[in-house]
Amino acid sequence: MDIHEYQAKELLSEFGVTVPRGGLAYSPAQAVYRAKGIDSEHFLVKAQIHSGARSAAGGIITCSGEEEIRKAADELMGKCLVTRQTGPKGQVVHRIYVEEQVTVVKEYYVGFVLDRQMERVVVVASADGGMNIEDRYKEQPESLIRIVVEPAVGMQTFQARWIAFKLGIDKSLLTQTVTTLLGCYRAFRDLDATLIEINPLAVTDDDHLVALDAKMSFDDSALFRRERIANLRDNTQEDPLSRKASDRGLNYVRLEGDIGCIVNGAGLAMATLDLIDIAGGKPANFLDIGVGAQPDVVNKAVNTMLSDENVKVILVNIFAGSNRCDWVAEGLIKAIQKFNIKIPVIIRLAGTNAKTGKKILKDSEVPVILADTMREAAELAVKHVPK
Amino acid sequence: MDIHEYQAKELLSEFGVTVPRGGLAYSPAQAVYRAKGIDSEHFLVKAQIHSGARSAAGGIITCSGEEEIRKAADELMGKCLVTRQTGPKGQVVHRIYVEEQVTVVKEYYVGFVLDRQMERVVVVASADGGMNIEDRYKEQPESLIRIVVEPAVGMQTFQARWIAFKLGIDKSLLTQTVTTLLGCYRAFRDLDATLIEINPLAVTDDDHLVALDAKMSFDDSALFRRERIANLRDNTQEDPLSRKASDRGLNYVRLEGDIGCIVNGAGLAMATLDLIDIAGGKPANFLDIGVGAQPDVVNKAVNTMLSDENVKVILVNIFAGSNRCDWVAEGLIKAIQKFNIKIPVIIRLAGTNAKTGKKILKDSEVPVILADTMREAAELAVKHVPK
Amino acid sequence: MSILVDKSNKVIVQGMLGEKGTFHTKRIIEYGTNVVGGVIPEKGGSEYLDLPIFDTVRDAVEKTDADTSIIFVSSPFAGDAMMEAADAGIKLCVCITGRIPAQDMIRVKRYVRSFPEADRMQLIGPGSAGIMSPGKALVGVMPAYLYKEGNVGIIARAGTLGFEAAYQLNKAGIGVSTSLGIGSEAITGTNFVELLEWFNKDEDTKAIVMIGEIGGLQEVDAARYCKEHMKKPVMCYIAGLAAPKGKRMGHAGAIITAYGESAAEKIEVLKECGVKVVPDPSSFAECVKEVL
Amino acid sequence: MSILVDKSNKVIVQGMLGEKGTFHTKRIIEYGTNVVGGVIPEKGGSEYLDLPIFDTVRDAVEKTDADTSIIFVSSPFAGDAMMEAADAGIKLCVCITGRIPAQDMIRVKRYVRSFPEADRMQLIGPGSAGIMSPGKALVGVMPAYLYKEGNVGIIARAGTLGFEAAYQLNKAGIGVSTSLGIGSEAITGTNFVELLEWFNKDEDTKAIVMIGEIGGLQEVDAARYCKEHMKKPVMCYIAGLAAPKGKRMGHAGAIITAYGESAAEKIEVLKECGVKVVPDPSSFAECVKEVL
Repeated sequence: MDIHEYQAKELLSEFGVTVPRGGLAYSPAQAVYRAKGIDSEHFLVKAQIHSGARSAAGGIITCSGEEEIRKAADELMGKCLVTRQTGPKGQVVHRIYVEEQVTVVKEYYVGFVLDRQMERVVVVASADGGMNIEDRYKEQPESLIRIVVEPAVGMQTFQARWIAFKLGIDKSLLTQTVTTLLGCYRAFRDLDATLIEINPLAVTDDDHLVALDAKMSFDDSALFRRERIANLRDNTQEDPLSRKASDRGLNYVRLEGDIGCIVNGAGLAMATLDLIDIAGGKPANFLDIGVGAQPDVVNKAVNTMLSDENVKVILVNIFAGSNRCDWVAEGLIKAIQKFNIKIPVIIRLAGTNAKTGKKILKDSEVPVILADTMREAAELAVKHVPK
Repeated sequence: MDIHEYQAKELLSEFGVTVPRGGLAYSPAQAVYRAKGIDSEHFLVKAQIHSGARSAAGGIITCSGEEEIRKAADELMGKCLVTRQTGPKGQVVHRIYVEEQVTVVKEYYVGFVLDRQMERVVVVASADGGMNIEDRYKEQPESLIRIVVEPAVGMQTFQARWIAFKLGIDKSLLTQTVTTLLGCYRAFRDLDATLIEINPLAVTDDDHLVALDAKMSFDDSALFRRERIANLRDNTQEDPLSRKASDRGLNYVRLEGDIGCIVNGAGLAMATLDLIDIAGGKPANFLDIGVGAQPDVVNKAVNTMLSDENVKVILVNIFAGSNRCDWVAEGLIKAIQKFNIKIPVIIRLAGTNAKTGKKILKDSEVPVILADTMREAAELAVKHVPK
Repeated sequence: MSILVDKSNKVIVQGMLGEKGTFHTKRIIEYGTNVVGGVIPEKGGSEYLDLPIFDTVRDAVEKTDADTSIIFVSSPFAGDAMMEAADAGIKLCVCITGRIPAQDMIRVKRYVRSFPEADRMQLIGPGSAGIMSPGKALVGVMPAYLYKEGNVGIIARAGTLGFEAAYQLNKAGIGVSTSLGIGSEAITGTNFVELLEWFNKDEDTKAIVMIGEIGGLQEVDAARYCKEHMKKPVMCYIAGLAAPKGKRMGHAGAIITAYGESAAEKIEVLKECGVKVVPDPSSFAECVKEVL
Repeated sequence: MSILVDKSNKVIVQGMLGEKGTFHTKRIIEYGTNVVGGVIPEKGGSEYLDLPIFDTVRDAVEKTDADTSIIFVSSPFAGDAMMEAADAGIKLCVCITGRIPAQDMIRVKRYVRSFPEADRMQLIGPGSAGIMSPGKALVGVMPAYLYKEGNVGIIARAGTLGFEAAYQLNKAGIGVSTSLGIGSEAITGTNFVELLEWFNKDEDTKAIVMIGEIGGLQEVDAARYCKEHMKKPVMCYIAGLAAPKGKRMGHAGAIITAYGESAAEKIEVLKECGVKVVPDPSSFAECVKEVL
């Protein structure tokens, strides 16, 4: 789960990370009000979306004075920002953060991330803060500082010092740097984070080390024990269909094509996409109903699928292990009748009670196309896409 | 460092351990006042000293009504309690804890301690709570439940459950037991404890699991980072001379005999005691001035030594490694003159500048007895003890 | 023969009380697996599904000599369940439960490694479909009827794709020695390489089907292992060649991603190492037939 | 020969800026030890006592090829310093600083053990008097003039008793191969047994003096090791036979205390295992003479 910059800054400041003064606003008037509470001449008005690289997309505006802040906030609110990280559909701005502008002497990059190969938290840092850190890394991988945290003991002071020295941060800021880095590590560990990124971490003209931007992502599997984090979820930043599906216990991923896929299991979902690709088609989405899905789940799945107007063909690929193909067949018939589906529905059933399931579908009046293998199903789906 | 029962209970309750309601008092009047704040018919008035086994020594009095509480508190305040753990000199009561008396159905013993062999925290528990747990352990070692905590991951829920089941605690209290045990472990780890003991941990008639008594000791070496714990120190519970010495940066241990020993280093201290023992004498104390002691320290040491009226002979055994024998000699001469010492002083100097040191002492007017070896020094000291 | 499980394993079930646990425990017993008991804290001393129930894994091991455990405990408590199994001397633990917090898994693996290598518990999963040695034992959630006795080994990260492969082989008359689901979680126990080592030594296994997917480097490690050590044909399907690139947050993820994590890169390395690549998930049987 | 340190060790000093660090670093350099640099965070790039100063141990190792470190860093930061040494690839670390929080030492030892055995740092201390190989190198705080070159090994928990033994041997004309202080803290690095193994292999060591004390079981382990493996005479003094029994708090300490922690029990076990017991701390030289 991702959170907004302002939320990440609030969390990190509790762990000893210094951040500029700022306030959240839901309207231009509130933005002005927030600015009045901060003793500063220059402000940044920052779009709060779940994405980095906002600056290049016009999501961060420098302002002086009430009128400029109002205008900037007005421009950003409701705007759809397309950044290098959002994908082509972009993210709509519903919240704005107004922050004092500090004078920056030097910028750094610091990231904390879970490395699944090493099964450890890895800290990466670079003396070149800013937006194009991946590119820079590809050109000069040795410019990146990297520390692996031994899980039995956690991040140690000497590791934080090492990063500070390698970054070349002025020695007068050593204690501040160590506090910031160890604070981030504790936040990562104590809040079940999967990513903490400060970019840039800046030295100001009055010799403070300040997190000018902050990103945090959290382990979805651990939200059950992090109520405070779970409460930070901003639904407006998620695809509405994806949210709807997840409220119904389904996993929905929106894609760019026209074939809607109902599958069970993430592995089968990937395999189905692969087969559609091989057959020359493009999936509109996939909807994973889980390994042990009950009949009513199929109904919900079809309902969700129909809310996606890009879907021109529905492909159902079920391999029943814990669940049963006859249940799936019955659920499909009910849903097709209930929603009066006109678009082609290609169905492949395998596993437990597959024969019964197929028979139920054949005996019913509903117009579905049955396939024997995954490959056949994918080919049929592609064939039925209207030209 | 040890703390009082009431302090341990306050700390542990913050970690989820349930304790009876109670209040601290410095006088009988305050004890009555505390009791009035607690809605209960029966109370315990408990002497707060740094020792267990208080009950058998009359340090815990059961009371009902204002008058009984006043009387009990009056009896305990200022009393010197000698328990199985205090040693023969006992401890004087300066604080009293007034606590509701709960009705106990069953008592258990739980202890958390650092095992230096294993280099791990060990949890020991027994279904027989109460005072004679060591004896019971010696008779039936298998009656003791023992869990070793892997430091890389900390105590786990399954370990707490295991203890609960082995103790035979009613299954309706499983969650409470797990909360209590994991709470103690976190307190141990987060506060740099070296001992946490709940004895008894009791099941009450209204199905609560309650810590009726609690002991905690802390790692002296870690007090620098546990300010709150350091502030719990109660000087009245420590030997005044030992306190005085420690305020002067010296380590003083009071013993039962008549030879006062000034040594440098804990190893040399033990060796000196061994030699006095072999020579048939008894040390009154030892005072460790540390490995690298400067001249003024000798002065402080002699001063402290003279405050101990049991000292009939002073034995100085110095092996100068980082420090210098000539400094020690000068310090001794000054101190002997300043305090006008009349009792015999036996001195053995070895190591850096030992020859110079001995010469300075010989050339001075002060009446000291020089020895060449540790053994000789110990024998001379024993010989000079007045019959 | 088979690897890891056969008729000799004495199996206990941790967390058999829930719907899923009950359903699969019944299936496992029906299959003839030697299930000797269950662990349900607070229910020790009772019976369930005709099995003796114990409060703790230690009790179960003491009383039944169990050496194998399968875990259905819900995800917040599954980490603790795995550590309890390791502590009690269980030799093989199959964790069906998935979606376990990554930090719990870091702890579990640290804990398991704190035991001397000879006593160390073999962990399959979490998020595993389990282990199936057809005709011998099922310690997993596989639909048993899909599996025919034979000599192809299957190792799949995604459970359903393992079923799919077994199903295709079965239709083509090909049987399985042992099939394992190792899970797709960020941090898992036993990986491809360790299982390839087992299969390499198993006389009854003539060929191995690996089913990998995007993310992680274990397919790359497996490819290298095959090149250097494997005496039997291995073929591998990598799921996710057409998977969408996810939305991402920040730069760190991109920076620490190594060569070999994408499906295309995995396929490239597999080919370089001489591992036969299964071109699509409908071709498992055809590919196996070519080498058998 | 000697054990652990000789002229070939390249030594860095961690925390040489304080009074104690400065005093002993000078002594160590004067003795002829090959000190190649110091680590003082924030002072990297400067010089002190004519030595190049580095910000981190890694830098120092990279620039000087140091393999040995001696730590004078104050106790709140000494745990971090030991881990930094281990991380930087230091092979032998002598921690003079004592009174380190037990939980820090638990972490340090866990961290050191997280390295593969071949790369693992040898830790002497904390609270160690260091290592002295007379005529070769001093990596410790021993008064150098006490030590004569020779073939008796000394291992002492308490620093001053090690000095005392060397002094008595010296007066009797007996020299030392290597003398080590291993510290008396609750949790320490290298113990008696590991050092006995080293001395067992060292051709120039003909006899070993061990100086133990009350608490812990390492003297018992050492006694058993001597019985089974030691090819040279070992004699041992246990300090604290007459030490007062401390005031105690609660029962747990008494319960977990094992047989072999008291001085009398240690002496009993040593005798059973055929280790010569030095009866009092004035008799080191006499005892050694009997066996040489």
